[in-house]
Amino acid sequence: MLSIMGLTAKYGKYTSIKEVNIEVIKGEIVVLLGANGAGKSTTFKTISGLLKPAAGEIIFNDEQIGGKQPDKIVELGIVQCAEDRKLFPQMSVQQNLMMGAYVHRRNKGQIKQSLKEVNELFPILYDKREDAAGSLSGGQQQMLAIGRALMAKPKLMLLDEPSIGLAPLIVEQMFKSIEHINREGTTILLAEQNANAALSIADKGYVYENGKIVVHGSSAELFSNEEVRKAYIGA
Amino acid sequence: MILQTSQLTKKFGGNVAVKDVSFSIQQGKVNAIIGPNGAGKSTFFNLITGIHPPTEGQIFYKGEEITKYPANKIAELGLARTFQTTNLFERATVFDNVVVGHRLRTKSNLFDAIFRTKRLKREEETCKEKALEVLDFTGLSNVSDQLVANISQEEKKRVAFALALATEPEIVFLDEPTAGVNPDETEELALLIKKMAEKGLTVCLIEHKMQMIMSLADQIMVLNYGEKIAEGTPEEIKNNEEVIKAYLGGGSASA
Amino acid sequence: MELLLQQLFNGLTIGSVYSLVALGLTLVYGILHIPNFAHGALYMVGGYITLMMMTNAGLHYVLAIVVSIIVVGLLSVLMERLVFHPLRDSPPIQDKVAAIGILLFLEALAQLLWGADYRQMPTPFGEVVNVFGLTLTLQRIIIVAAAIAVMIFLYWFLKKTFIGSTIIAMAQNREGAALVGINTNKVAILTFFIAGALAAIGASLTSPINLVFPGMGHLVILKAFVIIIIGGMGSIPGAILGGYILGFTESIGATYISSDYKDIIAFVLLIIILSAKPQGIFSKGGA
Amino acid sequence: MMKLLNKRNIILILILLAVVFPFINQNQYYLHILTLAFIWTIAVYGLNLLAGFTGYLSLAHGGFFAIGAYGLGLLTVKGGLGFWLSFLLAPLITMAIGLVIGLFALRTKEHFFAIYTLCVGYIIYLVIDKWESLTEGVRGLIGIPAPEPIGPITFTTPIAQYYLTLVIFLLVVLIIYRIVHSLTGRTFIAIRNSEELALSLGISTKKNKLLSFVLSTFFAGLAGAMYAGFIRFIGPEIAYTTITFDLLTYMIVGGIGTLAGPIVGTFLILILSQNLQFLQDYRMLIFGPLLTLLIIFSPRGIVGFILLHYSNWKTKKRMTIPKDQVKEG
Amino acid sequence: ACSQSSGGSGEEKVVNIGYSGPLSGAAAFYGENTLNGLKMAVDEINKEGFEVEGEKYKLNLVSLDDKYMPNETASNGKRLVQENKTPIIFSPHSGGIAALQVFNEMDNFLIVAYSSEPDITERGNKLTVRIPPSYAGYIEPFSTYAMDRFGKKMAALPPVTQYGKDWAEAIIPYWEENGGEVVHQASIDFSKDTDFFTILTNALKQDPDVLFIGGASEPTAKVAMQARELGFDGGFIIMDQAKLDEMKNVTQSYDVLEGAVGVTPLIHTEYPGTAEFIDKYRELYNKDPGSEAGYHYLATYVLVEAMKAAGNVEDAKLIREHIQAGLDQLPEDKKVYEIPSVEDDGGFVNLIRMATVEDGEIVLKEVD
Ligand SMILES: Nc1ncnc2c1ncn2[C@@H]1O[C@H](COP(=O)(O)OP(=O)(O)OP(=O)(O)O)[C@@H](O)[C@H]1O
Ligand SMILES: Nc1ncnc2c1ncn2[C@@H]1O[C@H](COP(=O)(O)OP(=O)(O)OP(=O)(O)O)[C@@H](O)[C@H]1O
Ligand SMILES: [Mg+2]
Ligand SMILES: [Mg+2]
Repeated sequence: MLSIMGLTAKYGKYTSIKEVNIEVIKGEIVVLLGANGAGKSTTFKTISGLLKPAAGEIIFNDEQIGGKQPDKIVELGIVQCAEDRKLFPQMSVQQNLMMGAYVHRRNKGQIKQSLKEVNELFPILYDKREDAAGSLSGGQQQMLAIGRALMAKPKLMLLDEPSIGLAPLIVEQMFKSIEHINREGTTILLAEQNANAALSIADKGYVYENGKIVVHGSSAELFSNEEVRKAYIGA
Repeated sequence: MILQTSQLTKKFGGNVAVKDVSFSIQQGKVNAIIGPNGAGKSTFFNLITGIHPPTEGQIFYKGEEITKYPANKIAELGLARTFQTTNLFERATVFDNVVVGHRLRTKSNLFDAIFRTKRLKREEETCKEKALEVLDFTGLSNVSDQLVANISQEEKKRVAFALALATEPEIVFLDEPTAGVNPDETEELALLIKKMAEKGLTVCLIEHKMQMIMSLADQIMVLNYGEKIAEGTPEEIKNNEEVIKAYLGGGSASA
Repeated sequence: MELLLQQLFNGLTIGSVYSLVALGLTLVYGILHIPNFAHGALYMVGGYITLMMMTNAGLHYVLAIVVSIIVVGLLSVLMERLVFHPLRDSPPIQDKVAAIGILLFLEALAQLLWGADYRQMPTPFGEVVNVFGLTLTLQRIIIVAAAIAVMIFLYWFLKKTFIGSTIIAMAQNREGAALVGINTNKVAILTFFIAGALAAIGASLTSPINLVFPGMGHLVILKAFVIIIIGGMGSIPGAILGGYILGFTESIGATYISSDYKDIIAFVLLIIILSAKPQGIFSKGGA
Repeated sequence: MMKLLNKRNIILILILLAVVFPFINQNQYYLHILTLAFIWTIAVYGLNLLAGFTGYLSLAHGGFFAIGAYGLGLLTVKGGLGFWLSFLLAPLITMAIGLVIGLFALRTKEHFFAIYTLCVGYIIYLVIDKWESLTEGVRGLIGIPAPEPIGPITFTTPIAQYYLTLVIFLLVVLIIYRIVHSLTGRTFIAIRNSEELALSLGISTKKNKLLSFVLSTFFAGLAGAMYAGFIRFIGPEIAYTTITFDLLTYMIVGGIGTLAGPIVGTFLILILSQNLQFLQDYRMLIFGPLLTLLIIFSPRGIVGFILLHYSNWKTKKRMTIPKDQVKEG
Repeated sequence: ACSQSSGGSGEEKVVNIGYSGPLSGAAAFYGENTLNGLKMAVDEINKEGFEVEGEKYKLNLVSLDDKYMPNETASNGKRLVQENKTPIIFSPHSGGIAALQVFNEMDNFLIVAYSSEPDITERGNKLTVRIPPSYAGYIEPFSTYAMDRFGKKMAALPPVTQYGKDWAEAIIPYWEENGGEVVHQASIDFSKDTDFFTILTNALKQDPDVLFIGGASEPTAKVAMQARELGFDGGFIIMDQAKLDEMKNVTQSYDVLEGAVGVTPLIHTEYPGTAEFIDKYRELYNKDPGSEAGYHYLATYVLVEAMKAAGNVEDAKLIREHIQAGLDQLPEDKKVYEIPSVEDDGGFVNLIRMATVEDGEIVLKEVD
């Protein structure tokens, strides 16, 4: 579904990721692991079009999307849920969700349906629907960010560290939700620090170090890889 | 019992972020605050450190009421803090970021600056020494002349610690000091926190990483919807029904 | 009583113009996050284009306004593309100075193209209308009515249409807007177009009661800043209300306090409001 | 070769140039322009201290400049005080007014502060313009005396005035340098960085912001007083917002938050605009776009641009030198 | 004073004449008009050149923009004197003139001032010449006419400029002394007011018979128009800055201005050289000249004659001393205005005339 080949991206002169290759097959959950600053978010930003690739190709469903505008990419069905959430702080929760469905703005019925689904997934969002997104706590905002991404009915969803700063109970729920979303038919590319939880729901994973992929394999393989265990899963 | 809050309440408009919280921070120990998102943990910190004035209730530090003190006065008394989102000066070096941390212990004023008095030179020296000391303590000596923009996330967290330590505090409040840091590095930060406590500092921290909290904390308070729902040792908290229901959950994801 | 009514109407007229200009300014503030000092120059160009269309091309007043809306809208878009877009990641002070550069340029250009003299803009709506002892001219009634219509339309557009809410969304988080599939470039262009159009409308409506000259933008722009601050930067209803508040304070102030000090009134009003509420009246106190 | 061109030597050469300039220059008009440039630079330094180092953009600066100028003008012309006493008092009066305004203005932040001060500046202008019994209104103040002689030194010739201004100017630069490089300066920068953080580090942001604000008004007032003593005729238009915008432009073009920026920006623009005079009314057609282009290509001004490339060059060099040999400058 | 030879022609020498006035900003239009008159005269004179002490000279006009700001005028003045060695500097605004007067005696240049502000000559500056008449002469005839024709109640709405204030301070006491009443007083700020209804509503509430207005012609015309819209049917006293013919361009006809009294527009003036000047000006600039152009045109010729009489093109003092001779020797066909003499303080003595609008026509009235 998505294949990334030899992708390099830079911030100014600084090369953040170098010759990255990733393959995502429809229906999978694929996880990107790596220390801070390893380049996970950069990869995401490049896929979603916020950053122009310096070299390499990004092919989505047989179409070259590297360097396209973010809105075109969303239209094609790739939606990113960013690390720092990027919500609309003064809009209400409900308005934020509605904006998530921007690409389907002509299909009122579908929007209504999606809204219902998101509210079922995260009931707290329904309770707070009139509140400004900026007044939510960190965890609630994260849910809203995921909810907003879901509203676009993506084929491929990019989740950048969805568990950051979340309470354990919520993290647990979050991963359940991700599995749920995946089962409903959304392919997922996930970046995580929480390797344990991530690998337990993922099909396969890639490990970043200093902007390069150093190890990749199925979840089971990565689980049993000593070095990966030591660095990302903890004792 | 170095710091106490008594029935502390904070309302934002109609929203009660912290409700009637009475809590004592034990001297020289690691005190942890946990709770679901939006429980009011950060707000609780903001109240104690004077960023927001409480709606009701009182705060006592070593027997002195500090409820209405401005943030800078509270810092002078020896309460330092870090923020949930690290804000540092990205275009300056680590060293330059930290030097100003000791400013509150100095007296130089404009006059000293213009005439470069002895006092200024002496105090600049102490600030620099202090900076070197805390950078050494936090293990940042090797990056001290790098721009903050160029160091890693974990190092940034350490710089935030260093800044707090440069104020020569007696208590440090750490708001999610390891958020967004991988397990390896989390452990190292935990060691640093331990080191701070061993040095005699009182630590008060907010975290979601249970493993770390359980091994680090001497005392834990749990907040939920702004209210204190439990307080006790890690053992007690781990087995507290209400806490499990509201926060911990039963699964294994709490790595 | 009659005096009061007449002055209220005068305040309404001038408030309508203020509101239109402030609206454009506040919209652009949302995108740029700076007060656009060049907005007054757009206002001035708006006046000239309408005038030129009427005198040189012989168009009817209304048609001339339409042309002016398009031209100034495009000019505003050009400004966004050439200057503000490249500057979008730099600190706000820089945009301010860049805007000053544009302002200087446009004023000099206007003087080069159209001369420095005062020009009179004729209007087909010159009749004087007397109702209930009030003296109104048709032009003034049109100013008020058109301004209100434009505002209602704009409010509806922003609140009720998806395209409109993209402007608001982008004002709050540019990248976030991109991530939900909004073409941020298009929205920026659209916003600047609307702002330019509003400036053109404001200028074209007012010019028949005043004159067209290179410095005419200064008349309204400083006050427009005051208005968007009073109204809370970026707030649409704030800009409208602020415009009318200022219009009324000026006319009432000139009548019952002193006409020599009526300009000070606006600024003192602002100082008082900001001293009491440092974020403006309508701002939502975000964390 | 590079050694000879270090910072200290460049500064010495520049000072030397400024000192000998009257002897190598035959055109007294340039002396006039340079004297003016020194005066404006002092005002820009004031603005830079607040906007560049403390992070608060004041748009009332033209107003404070005018208060300094009118302070001197009124004390000498109407108060009958001696020049030097008035010259001392004028900046102090400006500071006192600045203190009161700062107390209120600093409750606001960012754009609110900018527009608040814009309005303050405008009110200062209106007050000067309307309070005719004191300021003579639009007619302006005429008959401001030139600086009185100090002992045997007189200040009647353009050259004497040039040196007088130069001395004050160098003093101001020294003072600014010392402030910026002291703990006080670090405190300002910490506030610019993050007020919340500064506060929790025990820094009284209120006090320090006020200090920075008052200091900046002092330099504006000082420049204003020097200006009045130099031009010897002042009208309300020196309080107008265009003056503030000019100062702002000098600062931005030179480089905001840098020490050399105000000098570079002010001198460059003053000289440039003199040379564009032949274009007369249309010089803004060139100057406007030039200004905008500069900002697009180097947001931190000319000095920022040089610093950036200099530091790039230094880091490149550093990589080739063993690390322990590199010392902090 | 500079007498470099220009270009290759070797024969003629060049005298630089300085000008500092508003060429950009709000007053640019006014500045341009003044400069137009100057340029026209300079171009004409240069066709032939002029002879002083057997040497042939041409004029070179160096004009600098001061945006109407006195401090800029001061800088420009320094520059003109230092760089171009101009013995004469024209300045068309009182602030700039005052700024130049701070140093013109020391730097030895003659200010040719275009401003009817009496102060300019009253300060005792020895190197200043004021071209237009001081407005003091208009007070009495204007007041008498308006009071006789419309009545004793006046509302004074001068512009906020210094000039406007001075005028008001001169006319109001006179009006009251002669049995009139000033029922309302406020000033109009043309650089800040978008609409004049507010001010006029307040003024007309007092039922005045006469409105005292002024400022630049076009906005002044707007004020008159809006006063009519609000139902005012009295007369207008119009300050000398505004010209009736220019106001008519805005009002379309003189009907709106019925009963107005003001200075005589240049195009309705009939001195020996006026008609020719108007024709030439129209041809060159495609519009009617105002008095500021006419006076500058005339002043340039006067100066050239004065130089000839002084036998010197560089010494400001000498030239000043020979201004009277310049006036005496002014060729008939250059007499756009009739100026018999210059006073000791430097003011030109002008014959005062005024114009009124009666039955939709301009009617010229002799004064004394
Ligand atoms: N806007 C930016 N400008 C310059 N450099 C950047 C920028 N964003 C990221 N970088 C750099 O690019 C590198 C990769 O960063 P990236 O954010 O992709 O890492 P990550 O794997 O997502 O880390 P994290 O776990 O902290 O989210 C880092 O060295 C970082 O400093
Ligand atoms: N400045 C503020 N204005 C209004 N509401 C606020 C403000 N700060 C916090 N709140 C509200 O107070 C409540 C508690 O927020 P707080 O940030 O203290 O939670 P927290 O426990 O730190 O959560 P998290 O773990 O997600 O950081 C939330 O509902 C939040 O929306
Ligand atoms: Mg990341
Ligand atoms: Mg928190």
